[in-house]
Amino acid sequence: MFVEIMVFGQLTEITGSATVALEGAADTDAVLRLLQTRYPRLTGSRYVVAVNKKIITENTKVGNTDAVALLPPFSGG
Amino acid sequence: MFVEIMVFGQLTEITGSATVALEGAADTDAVLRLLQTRYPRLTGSRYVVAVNKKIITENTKVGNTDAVALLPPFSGG
Amino acid sequence: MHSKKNIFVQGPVDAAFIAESIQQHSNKTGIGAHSIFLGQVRADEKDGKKVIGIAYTAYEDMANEQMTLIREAMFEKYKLTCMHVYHSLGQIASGQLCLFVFTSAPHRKAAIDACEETVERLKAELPVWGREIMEDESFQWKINQ
Amino acid sequence: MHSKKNIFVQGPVDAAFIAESIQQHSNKTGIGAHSIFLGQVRADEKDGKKVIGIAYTAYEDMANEQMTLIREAMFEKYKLTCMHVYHSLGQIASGQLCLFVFTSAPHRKAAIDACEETVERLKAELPVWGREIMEDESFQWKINQ
Repeated sequence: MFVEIMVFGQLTEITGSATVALEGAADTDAVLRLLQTRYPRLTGSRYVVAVNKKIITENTKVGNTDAVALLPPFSGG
Repeated sequence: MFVEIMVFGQLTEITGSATVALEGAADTDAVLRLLQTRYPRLTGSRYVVAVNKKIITENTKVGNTDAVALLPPFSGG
Repeated sequence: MHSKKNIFVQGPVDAAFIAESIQQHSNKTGIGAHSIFLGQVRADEKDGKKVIGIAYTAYEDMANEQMTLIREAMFEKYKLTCMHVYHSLGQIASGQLCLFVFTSAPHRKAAIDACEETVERLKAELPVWGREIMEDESFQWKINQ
Repeated sequence: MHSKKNIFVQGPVDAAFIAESIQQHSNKTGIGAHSIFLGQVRADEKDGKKVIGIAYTAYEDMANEQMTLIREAMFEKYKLTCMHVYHSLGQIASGQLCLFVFTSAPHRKAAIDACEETVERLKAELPVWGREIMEDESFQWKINQ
């Protein structure tokens, strides 16, 4: 299972890019585990996860057609 | 004692003009008595009295150097 | 800044004037928020007749003095950078603007609250009168809610 | 009117655009009140360094969808005639405008309350990020209060 993760704001300084490709994650818990292994500084960062443009609050299945995004605290306006 | 009274808004329809000259009124109570005699429709009208650009709430002495005004309910904005 | 200003303009407030007022604040880099209120003459229907405009008159001297007091109270109560108020005199057609209240502050809460409070206070406290002109040229005096 | 709109504009919101938006409401003669909020980039000082601008990025698709929900909630809650929101993307210099919220209604309370609530909600709910650029070209990420 291939998932592309969009990364925004200050989190791009940790990942070094606006998208991260992951292999072998079937749900958002797995996505976060893999990301935190690859980017240890993510563990101490504040963010929420959006799947298909909705913020999720519990573990959610994801596949290669889902838009998964990591959103640090908003600071628009 | 000569006093010139400024009249505004809908009250000008009763007085027919924006200023009314009165003779023989030494305070605002006397001003109002004379005005109501001259313009009986004033009696049924809502207004406040300003002397020197301040709304008064009790009888106030007035002379020919004072700016006396009758102000119907405000409707600016 | 707190001295007596003349808030009255003859005729409607126009959009270009508003743009210019906004533009003039771009060099005040301590400002983070502007709040603007605009009053527009509504084509109300009254007794089956349409309002085509409002003719405004005022006791200008007294209104300007009272507005100075309101302005001072707002600067006292809120952390404002600036505040501007303009009210039309004369006949303003439906769809045109008759009131422009503009507050600016470092932070949004002060700008927003001061703008709203100024609008409420000026409607209640300024000796200004609006005469609604109907399409058949009859009129009736406006009553503020 | 309630379909998904794009709120984002590249670069600052300029005063002429605001004037044009205001002007376009003069034929909506049921409107009695407009409320406008403008966000301006503040030249804050942080750790002794001055902010010279903010670079905005957004998850645009998600932000536009969320803004549609906010807009619908506002029309549901308040008696509004119209509502327009514009947010800048890219680098906005201190003193320039980065946010324009514009509500119009027959009566002032609806316009004022909807404008304020929209500003609060969009700051909390839209996936937009501001990176403050300092005079020495260092930067730090903005934090909303």
